[in-house]
Amino acid sequence: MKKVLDIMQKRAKQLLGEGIVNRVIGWKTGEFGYDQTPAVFTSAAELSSLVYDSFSAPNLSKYLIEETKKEGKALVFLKPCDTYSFNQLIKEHRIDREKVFVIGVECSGKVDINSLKSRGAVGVIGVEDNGEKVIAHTLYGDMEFAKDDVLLEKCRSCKGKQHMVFDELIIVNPVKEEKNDRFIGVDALDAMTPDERFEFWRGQLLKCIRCNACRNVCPACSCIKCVFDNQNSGVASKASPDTFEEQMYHVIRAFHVAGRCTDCGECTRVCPQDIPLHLLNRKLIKDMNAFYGEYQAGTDTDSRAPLTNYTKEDVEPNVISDKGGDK
Amino acid sequence: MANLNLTSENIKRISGVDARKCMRCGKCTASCPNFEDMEYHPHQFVYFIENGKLDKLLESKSVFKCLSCFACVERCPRQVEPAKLIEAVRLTVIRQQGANHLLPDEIPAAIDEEMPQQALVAAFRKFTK
Amino acid sequence: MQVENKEFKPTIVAFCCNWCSYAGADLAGTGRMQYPANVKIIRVPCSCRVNPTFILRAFQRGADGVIMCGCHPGDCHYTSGNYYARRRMTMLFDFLDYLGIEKGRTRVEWVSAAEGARFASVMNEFVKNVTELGPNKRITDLRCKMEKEGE
Amino acid sequence: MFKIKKNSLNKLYAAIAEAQTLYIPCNVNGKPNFAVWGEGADVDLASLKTVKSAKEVFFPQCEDIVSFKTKGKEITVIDCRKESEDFVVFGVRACDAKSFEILDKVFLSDPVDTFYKTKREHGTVITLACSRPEESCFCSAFGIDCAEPSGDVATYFSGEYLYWSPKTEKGLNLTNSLKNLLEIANDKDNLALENEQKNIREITKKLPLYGLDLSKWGADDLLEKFNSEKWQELSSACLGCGACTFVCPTCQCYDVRDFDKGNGVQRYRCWDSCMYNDFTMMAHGTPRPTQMQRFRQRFMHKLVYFPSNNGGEFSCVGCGRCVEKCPINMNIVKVIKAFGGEGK
Amino acid sequence: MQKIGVFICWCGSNIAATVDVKRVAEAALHEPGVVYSADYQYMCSESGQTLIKNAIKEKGLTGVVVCSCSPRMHEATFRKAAESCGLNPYMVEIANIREHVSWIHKDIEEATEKAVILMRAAVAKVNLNQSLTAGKSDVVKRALVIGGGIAGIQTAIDIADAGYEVDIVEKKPTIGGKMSQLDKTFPTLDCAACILTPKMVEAASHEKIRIISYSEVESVSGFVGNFTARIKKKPRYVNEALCTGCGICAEKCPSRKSKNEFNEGMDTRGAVYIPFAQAVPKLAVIDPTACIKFKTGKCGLCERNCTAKAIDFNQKEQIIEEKYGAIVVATGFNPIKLDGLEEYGYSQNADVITSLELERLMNAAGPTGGVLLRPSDRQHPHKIVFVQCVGSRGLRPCDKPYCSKICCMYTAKHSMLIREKYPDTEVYVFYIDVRTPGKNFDEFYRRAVEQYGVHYVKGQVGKIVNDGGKLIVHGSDLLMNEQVIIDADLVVLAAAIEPDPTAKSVATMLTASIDTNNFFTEAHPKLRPVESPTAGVFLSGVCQGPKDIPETVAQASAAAVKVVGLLSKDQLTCNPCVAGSNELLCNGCSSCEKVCPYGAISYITKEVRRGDFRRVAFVNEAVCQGCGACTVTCPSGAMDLKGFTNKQIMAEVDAICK
Repeated sequence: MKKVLDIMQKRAKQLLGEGIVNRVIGWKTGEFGYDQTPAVFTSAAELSSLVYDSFSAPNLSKYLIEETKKEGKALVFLKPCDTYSFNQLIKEHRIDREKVFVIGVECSGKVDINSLKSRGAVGVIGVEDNGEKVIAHTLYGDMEFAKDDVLLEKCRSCKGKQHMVFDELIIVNPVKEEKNDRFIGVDALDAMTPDERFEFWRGQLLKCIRCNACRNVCPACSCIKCVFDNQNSGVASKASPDTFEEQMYHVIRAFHVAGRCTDCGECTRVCPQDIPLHLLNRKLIKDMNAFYGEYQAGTDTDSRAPLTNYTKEDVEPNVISDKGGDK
Repeated sequence: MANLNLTSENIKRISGVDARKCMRCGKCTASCPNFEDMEYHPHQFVYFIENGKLDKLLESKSVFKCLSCFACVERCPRQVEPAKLIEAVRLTVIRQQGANHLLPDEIPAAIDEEMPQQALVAAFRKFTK
Repeated sequence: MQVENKEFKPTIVAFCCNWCSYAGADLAGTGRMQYPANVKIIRVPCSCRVNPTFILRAFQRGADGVIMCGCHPGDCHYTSGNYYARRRMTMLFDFLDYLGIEKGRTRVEWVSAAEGARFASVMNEFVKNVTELGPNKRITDLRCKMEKEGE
Repeated sequence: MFKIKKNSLNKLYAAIAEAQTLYIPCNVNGKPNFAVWGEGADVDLASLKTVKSAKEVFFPQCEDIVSFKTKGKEITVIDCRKESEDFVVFGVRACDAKSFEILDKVFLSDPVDTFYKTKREHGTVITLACSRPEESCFCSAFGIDCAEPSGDVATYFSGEYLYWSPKTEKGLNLTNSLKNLLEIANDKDNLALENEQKNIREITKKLPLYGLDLSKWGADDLLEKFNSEKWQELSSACLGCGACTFVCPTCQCYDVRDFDKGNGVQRYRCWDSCMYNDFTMMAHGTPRPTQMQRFRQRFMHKLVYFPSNNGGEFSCVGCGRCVEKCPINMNIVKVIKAFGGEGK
Repeated sequence: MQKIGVFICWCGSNIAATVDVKRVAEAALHEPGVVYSADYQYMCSESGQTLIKNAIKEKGLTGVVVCSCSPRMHEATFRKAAESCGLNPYMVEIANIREHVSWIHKDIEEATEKAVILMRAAVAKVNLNQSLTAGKSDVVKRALVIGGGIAGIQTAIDIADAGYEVDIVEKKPTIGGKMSQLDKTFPTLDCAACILTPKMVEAASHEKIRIISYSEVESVSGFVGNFTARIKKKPRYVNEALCTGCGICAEKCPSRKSKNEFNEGMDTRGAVYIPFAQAVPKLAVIDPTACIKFKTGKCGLCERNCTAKAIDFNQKEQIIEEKYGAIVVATGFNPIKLDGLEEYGYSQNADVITSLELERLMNAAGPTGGVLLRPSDRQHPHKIVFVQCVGSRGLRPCDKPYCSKICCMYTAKHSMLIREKYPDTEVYVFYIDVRTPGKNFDEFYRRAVEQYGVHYVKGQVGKIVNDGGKLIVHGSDLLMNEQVIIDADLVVLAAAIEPDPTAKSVATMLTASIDTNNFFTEAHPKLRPVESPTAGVFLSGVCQGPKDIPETVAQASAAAVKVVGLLSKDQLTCNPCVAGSNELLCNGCSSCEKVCPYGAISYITKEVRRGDFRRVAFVNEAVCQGCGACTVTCPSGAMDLKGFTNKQIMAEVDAICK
């Protein structure tokens, strides 16, 4: 990982120096070794605080909406999953591709600090990742975890290690593709009775504090003005004074990003209440795959999404009522 | 003959036939292979029952002359199904006769080696119930 | 026989496209075909005009069932509107089911301008199904419900 | 000083809850948050920080203010104000306890917020000393001693016992009502507790954010800070979500909204966030159209405007929730440090 | 805030008998925005409209709600009334309390309650209505007629006579349709060819008419006043410009095995043929499935014998693209296939024929030269049985549920003609009812019975069996209460008629609707019988429903008048209920563009706010038809549909659910 970072810094400095790009978008070191912040670097000196390790989780593609409105070209580092979001934003004309220099960086999965903490790592002041194990240095002693156990949800259900779009790639140790079924969680819910599902979601959504972190981090939620902020939309609201509002917000949001969601998993990562929001979006992806054929937003920049497309032979809505299960 | 109207309604109910669908084309009667032997013909059954004139039908031997071949049902363009009505009238007659059922015990005496099974089944359908 | 006054009468919102289903509803009227008065029809130009938000809104405001009617696939006045609507509603209704909301409360039916009788029978059946499900509790705004019951 | 065996705590909760509502950190669907105690509640006093702070008990995220009932063209106004019933909030950490003082400065000064006031009057605060401070904690920078929290009753875990120390009249009253459950602590207990507190204070000194220097902040140099170029860089990653605001124990901004119920309107207030692009939206638009301006507002308010209006008191208690919850890990500590407030 | 007037129509007793109109009017006054309410017996009447107009003027109304019949009925009426006194017509909304309330509910309490709610929803909507102004679009002064039968011909001639260009697209090599196959026409018994062929010639020689024969419309796009049609012209393998129609090729063609469609397959024709002597255009056509040259590569006899050098084996399919202001559907009918009606044994017995076949057998240009000979042995039939309602008025899958309307009269005609020409023939007609509404129709039927001695038997035929050349017809005589058995020589079946199979695809292409029997639906069954619900598409002839020739011609002319009325305008007022994008909210994401069926959305870069240049959606209002697909696909809610805005629909939802 250190080697990758070295190459990244070298190449970024080079591109800045040659004037091919005038700024670099990457991750900056934090206070505790795990709290990286996306940042814009404009000089070789600043680049010394560029970091790329097991905690470089934030998806940088959404920042390019604003960055490509500015003068000059920006260099951005994208992980494989981030490139899906990037492509989708290109498709929606939200990013000017000409103004971005994309360097794809290898990724072997990012670590979830909350997962370490919930496993008892209190007072973490530094984390080491040797590829297999993650060692947390805490105020109360060191703790060791198997990396697979403490990966972010989005990494446990990784879509793949291939970059969908890039100008250059930095791959030192090619990461092996691992088969995983990202729909396991959805399947488990589908297998429940409707009453159980209702209880599950009511419990989860009840926690929602409407901080909008899921929406604001979502690369598909790139609206200039969100319907929830627009007094004229009829659904505007700032809080969830009623259980209905909780449902409403998440249903509409999931529906608005249906067919556009790249399943980057950021919503679940950022939720302060750990609501498994990916289960909402992934359900829609699963349904669209099942009903209208495999489709993953972000694999290209010109295909039609399932909800802006149709065939005359599409399934009828009664597939749902015929699915069985009462109520 | 307590209440002919009631009986007529009953016949409509057990046969499941809506006699009002008839458009009086007479195709049922035209198709009937046992026309000669029947005093009242399929189209008349439909018309009589629709108008509650049951007495004549109940007295007539025609109900037992119907072959239940279902030609009329097959041919009827309006899906009136006259044979089912006749069947229902027959049933009404039998029920009013009281308990003079043909019992299975009585069969061996009458049985003929050559007799097709279907005839027996048909006999049960017509004469018992 | 004394009929109890307090029997549950669900509120049903029906979205009907102007060209087929609304005309079908008109034909049901012309043919004097009865269906429960709980069904209230909202006319939209095409089934593809029905935003999932409208359906959620209806549930929020106290609807117990929402049915969307459009032209039969292939017969859309705008050629393809109902194909989009079909996908949207399939996804929405499956999603609501996923959240544990009774799927009997939502329905899509294709009713042509000539199918007055079918319109009436569809409505009769839908009202019956929703009545059996009882009042909508899972996807409604309790603030609205309280207001209604406070009346 | 009183004490109660840890394994008897459920009896204590039950006794309190019998007389009044008891709010206490519970694990609800996997996350610790203040919740109303009931039989079988999964009480979680081990987690240092609830997701939402204890302020929610006094200043709920949503609160009805007034409602209007319409019938035809007639409108009836229904007053939603009511006197709060007595309640207890248990397990408040030192930082959150301090935050009530800050909120009091806002809501209890003229004009008094009656909704808040009645809850403050009827609420008894039982604080809990921290035993294992975490890396994101920096309460000491605001002079808070997490081993000795304020409150109506202060409690401390040590060994097999929870120690119970009433500090106010309200606290004494509550203590009296629970007499049969509480034992009186002896000198040995007091000594053990003092040792425990010493330990905690030692740990506090080892925290990475210990000694965070706030001397550059306060009422001075307002314009200089306001016009600093640093804000642009600091805010560049900000998503504009409200996570920091909604977990913050001292954020007190709220929005007033109307909900159309069909036959009337429910007017309620709900937490607002200065990070939102429609914050303080007016007819002409928003006074802070860029995220940088909104970002700056949040920190200028906490570290400059509030102290300049309140005798130098910062509107931050160093609980570190925002440090933990920010999706992109930008936080008040990084801001403080960027302006020269380097720690240690 | 609007000032809304609510008007409740009694519709005589249609509404007032079930809905307490006074209570609805009273309830309306309590609704926000409502300043006036009134009820009246017939709102749509002159005085009802005056009531509305006066209220608009006197009360200064800014919005109107009429609680009446379906908006599909009188929305336009009331909008026009509002417009006449200066109120924007789109400030008028209808609450449908007849079709959706009074006609379907019996309980007054329940119906009134529902009427109040529907009124409330309409008021809630009007409160959010905005004045809409319709745009204009140019009218292409050319009409397309699909189908070249008597209906299409008559419509085309009438339009052309009014001075507009017309194209007739006919899928067969010649125009003329079914009428060209008829021998005589009822009730006057004049010869069909004598009255039809002059019309065909007139159409062909009309300077404003272009006949595109042997062609089919492949696709239609656009909207009223501005349709674009793609017409596929099948190859004839004969150069139309050179062919003189002399018929030498047809004479020389060695292939003789193809069934002659014109004579209902009762004789044969060559692979190259002219459909019939009076065909228009009179051009030869090569049937490549029968042609030896096409099958083996050898032959070419026709090519060698054609003095005009018109044969062209290399001809290819051609696509003609043309713009039209109006389209007339005249796709006509066919007798149904009788294979499913096994009781008549049509497919087993050569001597069981359809009435259309009989027409050919009696026609001088037919396979028998006009002498009535039965097909099996070419003998004179002496006993002929006609069966009516074959496949009509039935509910089985092989039947049609409707009355085919023309059979009673042509059967009377046939029986009369046969009795006249061959008095030694006995003629029986099995009928269920004899339906003869029409001028001189019943007199005609009575003549068949009284003057010509045709035996009309009330009853139907149950089966027909072939017994050594005789057809044993088992029928019933209901009046005699007898089963009758007739040993007939010839049985003629009055087969039901059904819309041409192309109707369905044409309807889809035009987005016009068809009913369950595939007949085109009219915009209104009584008041707009020649228009389809799709603007700019008109109906002519049997494609709309069974008709005889005079009715067809009348409807054809009526359709022509409607077309002429449309084409006489230079510009059309567009539907103002179109989509519009709020630039301040638009992300330019291109979702809406993908779902628009009309290609009405494009993207422009625009300075939305000062210094803020953005890609935003732009709706071409003349092209948008207002379906609303874009509004739902738009994630930011920038796209909305005028007249059916998100807020309006939500207001209706709220009003209904509260």
